[in-house]
This record gives sequence, structure tokens and C-alpha cells, in this order.
Amino acid sequence: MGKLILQDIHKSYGKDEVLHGINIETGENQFLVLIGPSGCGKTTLLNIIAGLEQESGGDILLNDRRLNGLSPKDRDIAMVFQSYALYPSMTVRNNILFALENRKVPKAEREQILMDVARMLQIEHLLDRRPRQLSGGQQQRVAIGRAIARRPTLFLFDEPLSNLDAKLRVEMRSEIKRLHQQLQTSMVYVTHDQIEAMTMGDLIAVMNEGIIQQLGSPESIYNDPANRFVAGFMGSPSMNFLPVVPREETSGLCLRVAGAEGDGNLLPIPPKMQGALRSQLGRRITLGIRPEQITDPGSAREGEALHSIELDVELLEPTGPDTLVFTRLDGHSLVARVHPSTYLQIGSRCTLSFHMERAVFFDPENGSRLA
Amino acid sequence: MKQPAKRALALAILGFAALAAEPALADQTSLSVINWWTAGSEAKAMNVLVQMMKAQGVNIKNDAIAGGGGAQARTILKTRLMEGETPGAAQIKGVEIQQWGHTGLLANVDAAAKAGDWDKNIPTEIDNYMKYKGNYVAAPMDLHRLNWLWYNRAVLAKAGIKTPPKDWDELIADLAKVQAKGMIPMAGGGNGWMIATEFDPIALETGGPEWYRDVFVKLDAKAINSPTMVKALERLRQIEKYTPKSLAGRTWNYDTGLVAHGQAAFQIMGDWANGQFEFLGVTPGGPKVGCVAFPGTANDFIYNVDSFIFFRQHSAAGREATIKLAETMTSPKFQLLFNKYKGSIPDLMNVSLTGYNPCQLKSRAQFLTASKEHNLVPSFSQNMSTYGPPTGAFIDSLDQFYTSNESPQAAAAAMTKRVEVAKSQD
Amino acid sequence: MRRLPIYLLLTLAALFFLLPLYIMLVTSFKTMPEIYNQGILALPRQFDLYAWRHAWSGATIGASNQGIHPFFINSFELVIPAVIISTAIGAINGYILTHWRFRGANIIFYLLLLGTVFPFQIILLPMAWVQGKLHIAGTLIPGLVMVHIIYGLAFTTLFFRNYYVGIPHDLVRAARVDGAGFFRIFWRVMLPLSTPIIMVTAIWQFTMIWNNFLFGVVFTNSDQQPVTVAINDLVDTVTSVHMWNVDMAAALIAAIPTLVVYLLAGKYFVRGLTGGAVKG
Amino acid sequence: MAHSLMQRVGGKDQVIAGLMLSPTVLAAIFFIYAFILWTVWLSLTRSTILPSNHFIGLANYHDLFGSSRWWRSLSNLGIFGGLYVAISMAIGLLLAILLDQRIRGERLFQVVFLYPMAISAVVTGVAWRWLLDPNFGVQAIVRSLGFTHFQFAWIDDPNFAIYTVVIAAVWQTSGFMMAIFLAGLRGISPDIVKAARIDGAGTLRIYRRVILPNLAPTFFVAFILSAGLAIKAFGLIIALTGGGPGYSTNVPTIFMYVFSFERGEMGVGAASALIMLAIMMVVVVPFVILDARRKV
Repeated sequence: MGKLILQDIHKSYGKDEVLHGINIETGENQFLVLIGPSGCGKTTLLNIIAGLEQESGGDILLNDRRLNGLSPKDRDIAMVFQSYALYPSMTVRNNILFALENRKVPKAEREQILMDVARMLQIEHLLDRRPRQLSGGQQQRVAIGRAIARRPTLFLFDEPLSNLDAKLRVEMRSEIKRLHQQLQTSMVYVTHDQIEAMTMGDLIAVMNEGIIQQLGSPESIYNDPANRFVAGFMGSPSMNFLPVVPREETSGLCLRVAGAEGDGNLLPIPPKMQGALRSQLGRRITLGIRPEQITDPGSAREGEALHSIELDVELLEPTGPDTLVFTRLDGHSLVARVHPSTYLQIGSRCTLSFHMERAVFFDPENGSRLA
Repeated sequence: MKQPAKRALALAILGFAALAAEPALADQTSLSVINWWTAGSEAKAMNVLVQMMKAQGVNIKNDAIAGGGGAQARTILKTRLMEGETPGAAQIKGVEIQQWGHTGLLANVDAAAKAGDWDKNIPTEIDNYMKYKGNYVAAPMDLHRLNWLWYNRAVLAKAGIKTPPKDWDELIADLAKVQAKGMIPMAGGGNGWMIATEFDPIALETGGPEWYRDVFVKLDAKAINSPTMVKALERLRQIEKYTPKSLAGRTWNYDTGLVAHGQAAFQIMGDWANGQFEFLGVTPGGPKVGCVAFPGTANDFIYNVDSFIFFRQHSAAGREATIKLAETMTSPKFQLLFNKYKGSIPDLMNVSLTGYNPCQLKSRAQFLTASKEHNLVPSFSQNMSTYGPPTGAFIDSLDQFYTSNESPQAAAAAMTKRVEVAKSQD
Repeated sequence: MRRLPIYLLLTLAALFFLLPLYIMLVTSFKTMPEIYNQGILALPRQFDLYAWRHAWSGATIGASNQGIHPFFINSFELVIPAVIISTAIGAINGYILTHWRFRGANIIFYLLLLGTVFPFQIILLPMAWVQGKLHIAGTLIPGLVMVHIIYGLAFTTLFFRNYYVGIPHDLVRAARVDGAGFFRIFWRVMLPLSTPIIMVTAIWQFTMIWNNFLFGVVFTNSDQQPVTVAINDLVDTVTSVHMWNVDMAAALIAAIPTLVVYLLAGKYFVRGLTGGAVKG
Repeated sequence: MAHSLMQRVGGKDQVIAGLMLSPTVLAAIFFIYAFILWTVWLSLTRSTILPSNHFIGLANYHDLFGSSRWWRSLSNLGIFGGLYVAISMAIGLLLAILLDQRIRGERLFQVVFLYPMAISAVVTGVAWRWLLDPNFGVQAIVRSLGFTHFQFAWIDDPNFAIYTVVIAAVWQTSGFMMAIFLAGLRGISPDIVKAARIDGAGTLRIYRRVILPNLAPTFFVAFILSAGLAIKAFGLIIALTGGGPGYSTNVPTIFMYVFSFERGEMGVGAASALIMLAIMMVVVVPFVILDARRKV
């Protein structure tokens, strides 16, 4: 249920265009995540899907039904707001029943739905309280319950977890995910938290400045970013970017870090990328490599082509499962992720292996992917 | 916006307020009479008028509106006319009647004048106010004299004064005697209207009737900015010295009470004070309180006439009722009753004043002599001498002078300038 | 005792505020000779209720001599519909101007704002003309009620608009997604949250309309006039002796409804202002 | 109109919103702005006892500004307005601060300070006329205490009568100012005050440096409201002094009323009304601009 198609959605406020032609097509029962920095247009897009804002152009289709011009209540959607937007004057029970009353659902059925939802979200004991008597997490549950009770074709979530503390956020994250499995309904989820996006989404749309930068599965977004913006936005800590110059060496095509003194370090280019990068010979381009692709040689899996370099340890950040090493390659700072058991000391040198197979290359001017 | 559109809009707005607009068309045989006689004997007299009209089958709505000595009533009159709710009659007097005549809204009541023979029974000086372009449009209710000096006999006796003052110097000397005994010499002051009312006889006494008319009727700048005016103002200043600093907003009735109760010796006030003295149980001209023409004006008569203008009615019944109203207002029965209480005398010279007090009888006698000797002058302070703006200019100037340290010369000059500005306002 | 000066100052201020009320009260219970012969602060020798009785049902006002009670009733007939309707419309307007904004909504608000400060004397004549055209001239209902509603709207709209600005817009959006329409959102979501501002607005309107003199005297005929006009007739008469005790009793009677409103609901006034109007 | 509304977000509901608001908008346009335009026209005509259509240009304005009574009205408005706004705000703020000290009987004090708002101008005027009357009021009371030379007769003195109007007006609305300031004080986050206290600031210093600056919007509202009340003051002055002694307590509202209705100089009255309106605008427009800026 809930196949959503957005075709060439535009939105402008006066002369100011905030959405420049958005195209998204989801499968049935998919979990679509809209992610991007604040001001990228993701919430505007969500509001347009909900009918809370009017698109300036383009079409919205839900299960092949055109939604343009319909008011929110006629779109068969439900929405969970960042602020929860629980009606302060109503009890939890009435908050949940409100939408059903509006839709004139018969009373007996309403009660049944209420009990089902309350049980599903374990909020039975809260039904007669008012929102201000609830904790943040409880309010969030009620807000979700209110949306579920409607049994819509499409759920919309507007950064629903951003007001919760870290532990609750993780709990609710999996809860929403579980609900998605259970309800078999499409969801559109807006967030600026890339972990939420990665963990929850079937399909992720990374947005910036009113444009979809990349639309794809979490894996493809993470491993195969379409451009430098997506590469930099997804992942924590962020991907390392180094200015490099490809040059012809006796061993084949190699990379030299730009601005390095003397000969500096050379990084090999994996064979599958050589073709694409040959045209960039002598030109300064951007190498992107995630911290986990720069690691201690011991962590490397077998069969991987690694290039090891010895570098100075400037700072260490143990996160538990692994340790982040802050270092510098030919003057450019770099973060590596090593196994926590690796013995390192600030100021000492360490050998780090670059997993160049997984490296990506971007045009420094427009950020587009070169290889 | 065109009229219908405006009307539709207004209707829409009203409908929006969820209120049904029920037509409140006035009953055609009912006439509203706008006046500011809200209390005391005048209000009672108005009720008598209502009864008398009812006996003739005419419903009178007594629209008595308090406030500001008629200011509020004028506002109401104007808004009623804007509403299209034309009243039957309104309390308007003096030269302003001519302004109203000019609007073309007034009714011709010549029929009533003929029936009552106003030309013969009412003095010409009064008649002239009631006519616009030769037709009667208004009816007089009363005839007041302003140049009275009221005094408390006991206070005078205590101060060693045997007879009331006959000229200015005597008055000043008597005031000094009263003051020496620690009593209030002169009750008065207060608002602009009261100051102007006191100045009315002072000016007449100082300049005589001719000069008075030049100043207040002809608005002659030379007469206003003259040594005579300076002298009159100096005299007002002298009176002020014998008047206790009095409260703004206090009324003349309070001052009358001071005289009646023996707290003050004198009061300069029109004969409407009669009604107030009677109310306080003291008959003027009786053993306690005496009245005498303001010193130096014994042969003169400053008059004030309250009158009603009549508005043209749409229906024949309304027009008929208007004539009846005008007739009733000038009927001997009503005039005798009304004026007895009000302290004034009837405008009709052919009725005998049985039951009137000595002061009122004196008033009638002095009117007749003054009329013969051309010593009748219209009161400026009561809006009889000229139209509104110059009257206002005089009152403002006197007010300013009385309540500040302005010199009489400066005040006369300022008065001249104000009156000139006001003249351009017609 | 550091707090003594605070209480001292407050008590002094309270005395200043209470003094006129005290004088009116004691004067209303005195006889006329007592008023003339005693200081205004002196307590009456005996509590004489004559002035109150006379003011209520005996004093001559205009053409009637039934005291102020008919006018008192007129005022209630005026103030109840005028307060309810102007408050209701103000609430809807405030709701629209904050949660159904459209281009020009601010301009409309600023246009209305002028209505809170412009001098009402200006409208007397043109309004009289309109009332005449509508054939409602001189009536309490609907004539005067309409005038009070129209010129109260700027205030009521201002109050509600400033209050509703503080209500999260997400609530309205959530309700819309939940299938509620314009009126249902207003009725079920906004109104239940509006008690403080309804109190502020109603108190304000009640006070303003009850105490209004200018519109009352101009737009009603004598038998339909509100109580303030009757009080003025009584107090501002040029031609008779003031019965100060009756004047004071009548003034107090006329002030009772507003005083009761303040006593019962005054606490909401401060609380309601906290809720919004101050955000300006 | 409906079409452009349809373009907007809310669809049908947005149209309903527009329709529901339109009566108010139309009423404002007609009953405020059209009436003002009519007054503009009136001020350009030779209207005396009734409106007329005889156009005379700016002559009424010329007469208006040639009138010393008008100038007195303006200067009175300056004196009265300035003092009234300053004093009622100062007293209001002081009372609010005192009440904000966790006072016993706060509710009672609030009611006592607020009740004058409930009393009509006519009644307030009568009560204060008594109190200020040298023969019965404060002067008589103080003299009866033995200070036989005590003088307090401002109400009779043309140079001081305007100050008695200030006293009565301050009495009537200081409580309202108190309510506004108290609301503002209660709206300040206690965290800010706590932070200042931890920083070692004393109570006075906290008020001066932390709380009062945070009350800026409240000051603004209080100023606008009291300035509006000052310019509109009418009934109170009529009831207290009747505009006198002389015309020493005339203000533009009284001038306008007297000239329009009592004097039969409607054209001049209309001109004075428009000047008054211009003064209002000078007070309100900055508010509108500031408000608009805050929203952006």
C-alpha cells in the first residue's frame, strides 16, 4: 500500500524558489527518508505531500490518485510532527479519537481502534491524561498512536525524534521501524540525522538547496555517493576529502597529494578507476575516503588491496567499538578508524592502510563524481 | 461608491452581526422635542407640555439631553438629522435660528402665529428672531432678564449696608464692606459661561446700549478694541477680586445657594436664579433675598429668549401636529406655568402675571419701559446677539482674561483678533 | 524585617486607589445636611439608605422619574450581546490572522490597528447617517449594539491575534491532517485553549461598553439609553441642586457590575495578559 | 479574491477563512477609513451647523492654527500626555515589581489597583472633582488637621488644572499598567534571574541590568496603550473640569467636540480631528514598523 510518486515538484515563495523540480517514486510499502541540512526543502516537500502547503508546480500521486488541490483531510494521510502537536486541551484518548470523529467512524469501531492502538504502543495507562502530564517519550508515542489510529495510506513524519534524548531516540527508532513492518504502509520520514536515515530508510532522498542530490538505497547512498555533498553529508565522522593530482608513474596511474613538499606520498589508483581518471591527469581533483577505509593493517580483510603509509598520530578518540585516529597526510588532516586494540599514542607514528578500492573521486569545482 | 452599494455593504455588515434590522419608522403623529431641560422645574414644565399635547392627540417624545449646557443636545440634534430621524422641534435660540432657516429644514408655523396673534402679543424684538425670510420657523418659550443683582438682606445688614447699590462705585464699596466682615462678597466665577454671564451687565453698565450693540451685535472691531472695553474688563477684574476662587465645573446653582443661605452677599445672574431660590425655599423679593437691577442698568434690559425651532414633517398629520405644538408652546396657559417656575416672564405681553414673584413683576415692567426707550439689548453670553463662532470668541477671551493675569488692554486686543477670525467663519 | 517597606509602599498605594471609592461610599450613606456640615472623610452618623433607594427607583432622569434602574437594565441588554458578539468575531479574526495567513494578512491587521486609537468623535455623524439608512437609528438593539461591535472589533481582534500567535501552528496542521475543517479546528482545538484571552477580552469589552458614554448618548433615544448616560443626566445638570448622596449612590450602582466583573475575574486579567497580549 | 485564496494553501478552508474575515475588513474599510475620508472632505468645506459641500480649500486649517484655544489644546495634550504616560507607567512598574516579591495578599492588592479601570470616566471625574475641590477635598482635609495655610487648589488654577487631570487619569489606569508589567515580569524566564543571582548580582542590580532590559516589549505595549488612552481622553476631562477653568484643560478631543457640535464650526472641528489623527499615527506607525520587523 501507499505508492507515492512525486513528479517535478516546484515550490516558490514569490521570486524565491525553494524546490527545483523534485522527482521521487516509491514502491509499495516503502520507507522513504528525506534527509538534508536545514533549509534544504525537505520539510516543505513533506508539507506539500500533506497538503499543508501548496506546490507551485508538479504532480503528487498516491496509489495513482492525484492529490494536487485536495485538502489534507482528503489525502488519506497521517502525520507526526516534530513538536508532537498534541491537542493540549484533550486527553490522550480524545487526541487519538479526534481524527476518527472527524471522519465519522462509528463509535464502536472507534473504541476498538483506540484499544488496538493503545495496546500496540503500550499507552493504555495514559489514556485519561492530558499531554502536559506526559513525558517527551510518552507524548511521542501518543502522537504516533494518533497517526496510526487513522490507518492512512501514507504516514508522514516530520523529524519526530529530534526532541527526544539519545536513548529514547534509539528506542523509538526501532519502534517506528517495527511499526512499519507491522502496518505494511508507506512512510515518508523527514530527518537531518543520517543515522536515522540509514537505519530506517528503504529509500533515501538526500536533498540540498531544493534539489534531490541522490535518491537510492541506504547502501548506495553510503557507498556510492553521487556527489561530494552526499558523500560529505552521510556518515559520521564525515568522509575525508583530500586534494590530489593524478599522475603517470612507472607503476601506473597514481595520486599525489596536492601541495605536498618534495615527492610526498603517492597513492595508487585501483585499476577499475584508472580509465575514468586518466582524463584528469595533472589536474587537481578531490579524493574522498571514509575513515573506516583508512585503518590499521591488522583490521584489513583478506584480498583487499591496501596501501599502507606511516603517519603521525595527532589525536585519539576512542568510541568503544573502534578508535578514531586524527592524523595528517602531506599537511591535510585525516581521520582514520582503527580497531580499539591497536596500540597507539599521541605523538607516535602509526601505519595506516588506505583501502583505495573504496575511494571515490569528485570534481573540485562542481562536486560531481568522477570515479 | 454608489448609494445602493453602500447600503448593501452596511446591510451585509449588519446581517453579519446576526442582528435583524427592524425598521424603526417613527409614528407619524409622534414628535420628538429635543431639549436640555433635564431636571428641576423646567423638566416638570416640559412634562406639562407633553400632557397638554397629549390632550390634543399628539404624542410628544421629550428628548431631554443633559450635558454641557446644551452641547450634548446639539450633538444629538445633528446626529438625528444625519440619521434622517427629523425631530419635531429642537431647543435652538437667537441668531442661530437664521442659520437653521438657511438649511431649508425648518417648518413654517405662520398658522400658529396667526392663531395666537404673535405679531401683536409678542414684542417685535422677540418676533424677529423667530422668523426666517418673513415666515415664522420658531416659537419663543420665555423671556429672561440678565442684568440682575441678587442679594441676601441679612448679609447686607450685617455689613451695614442699608440699600442695595445703585451704581458701580456703591457696588464696589459694598463689596468691600462685606469682605471686611469676613463673608463672601460675590458668589460667582467658575466656567466660561458663568464669567460671560457676569460680564454681560458689566459691559452694558460701562458702555451703554449703543456701544453694547456695536460690540456684540455688529462685532465692530473699533468698538471692541476700545477704551470702553478696557474699562469694562477692568471692572470684571474688580469683581473677580471679590469672588472666591471657585471650582471649575461648579454650577451657578451652588452660588445661588450661597446667597440663599446667607454665606454670600451678592450674585450676578440672570433671572433663572428665581427658580433656584424658590427651590431652596426663599422667594426673591421676599424678606430674605432681594433683587435689584444690576447697578447702572436700571433702565436697560438684557434679554435672553429660549425658543424651539420646528422641523418640516413629511406627513400631513406631522405638519398639523407641529402647528399644534407651536400654538401650545405660546399659549397663555403654558407660558404662564412654564415661566413662573423658570423665573422668567412669558413672551406674551397680554397675559397678567398672577402668582409671579416681585422680581418677575419688576422684570415685565422694566421690559416694557426699556422697549420703549430702545434700551433692550440681546444677551451675548446667552447666544442672543450673534451667531456661534463670535460668541465663542467673546467667551473664550473673557475666560482667558479672567483666569490669567492678562492685562485688560491685551485682552481687548486679543478679543478683537479672535472675533475677526470668527467672523470669517460664517 | 526587610519586607516591611514593600508592604508599606503597597498599602500606601492601596489607600490612594481606595480613597475615591471610600468617599463615594460614605457620601452615599449621608444625608444632605451631613454632607454640607462634615468633612468628606467622616463616616456617616447613621447609614441612611435613602440615597440608594432614590437613585435606584426615584430620581428624575430625563423624562422619567423611576431612578436609574430602567437604564441599568438597558445597559445589560446592550452589554451582553455586544460583548459576546465582538469577542466571538475577534476570536475568529485572531484565529484567521495567525493560522490561516494569506498574503496581506499583516496589512489587514495593521489596518485594523488604527481602529484602536482613532478618536471616536469622528464617526458620530457618518455613523448616524448609516444608522438612519438602516432604519435602526436611536435603538439600543441593534443600533447601539452594532456601533459597539464594530468599534470593539479592533481591540478584540488585537487581543486574540496576539494570543493565538503563541499557539504552535503545528496544532492546526495536525488537526487539518486529522481531517478537521476551519470551524472544527477553531471549536475543538483553539477555543479550549483560549479561556485566558476570552476572559481578558470579555472583561475589557464589558468595561469599555458598560462605561461608554459618547456612543450611548448619541445613538440611543432617551428611553433606551444606557446607565452611564443616566448618571451623566443626574450629575451634569445645570439647573438644580445637586443631591450629592444620590449622585454618589447612582454612580456606585452604575459601577457595581464592572466592579463585580473585576473582583471575580480580575485574576484572569493579569494571567491572560501573560498569555499573549504582551508579546505585542 | 476567492480565486487568489484558492491558490493558497488551505483550499476550501482557506476560502472560508477569507470569507469569515471579510466582514471585519469591509467594516474597517467602511466604518473607519471611509469615515475618515468623509471627515477629510468635511474639513475642506464651509460646514457650520451641518455638513455642507461648499469647498473652501484649507481655510479651516488656517483658522484652526490661528486659534489660541487650539494651541492651548495641543500644549495641554503634550503636558497631560507626557506626564500621564510617564507617571502611570512608572507607578505601574513599581507596583508590579513590588507585587512580584512573593507578597501575601497579592490577589487583593491586584484587585485594589485594578478596580479604577472598572469605573467610568463620568464617575471618576465626579469623585475626583470632590477630592480636589479646595472647599471639601484634600485642602480642606489637611487644613482640618491643623495646617490652616495649606494650599491645594490646582483645579481652580488655570495654570495647574491640567495637572489635576493627570492625577485622576493616573489613578484610573496605573493599575492596568501594573497588570501589563506584572504579566511581563512573570513572562521572564526564572533561569535568567537565577543565572544573574549566581553571578552575584543583588536584587536591585538584577532588576536594572537583567529584568528591565528583558521587559522592552512590555514597555512598548504599555507605552502604546497609555499614549492611545492619553490622546483619546475625553470623558474624564469633561467630567472633572469641563475643559476649564476657561479653556485651560481643553485637549484636542474636547476642542473637536465643542467646535463640531456646540459651536457650529464643523469644518474646523473636522480639521482638528484630522490633526489629532495625524498625531495618533505618529505614535502608532513606529509600533507597526517595529512589529513588522520583528516578524521578518
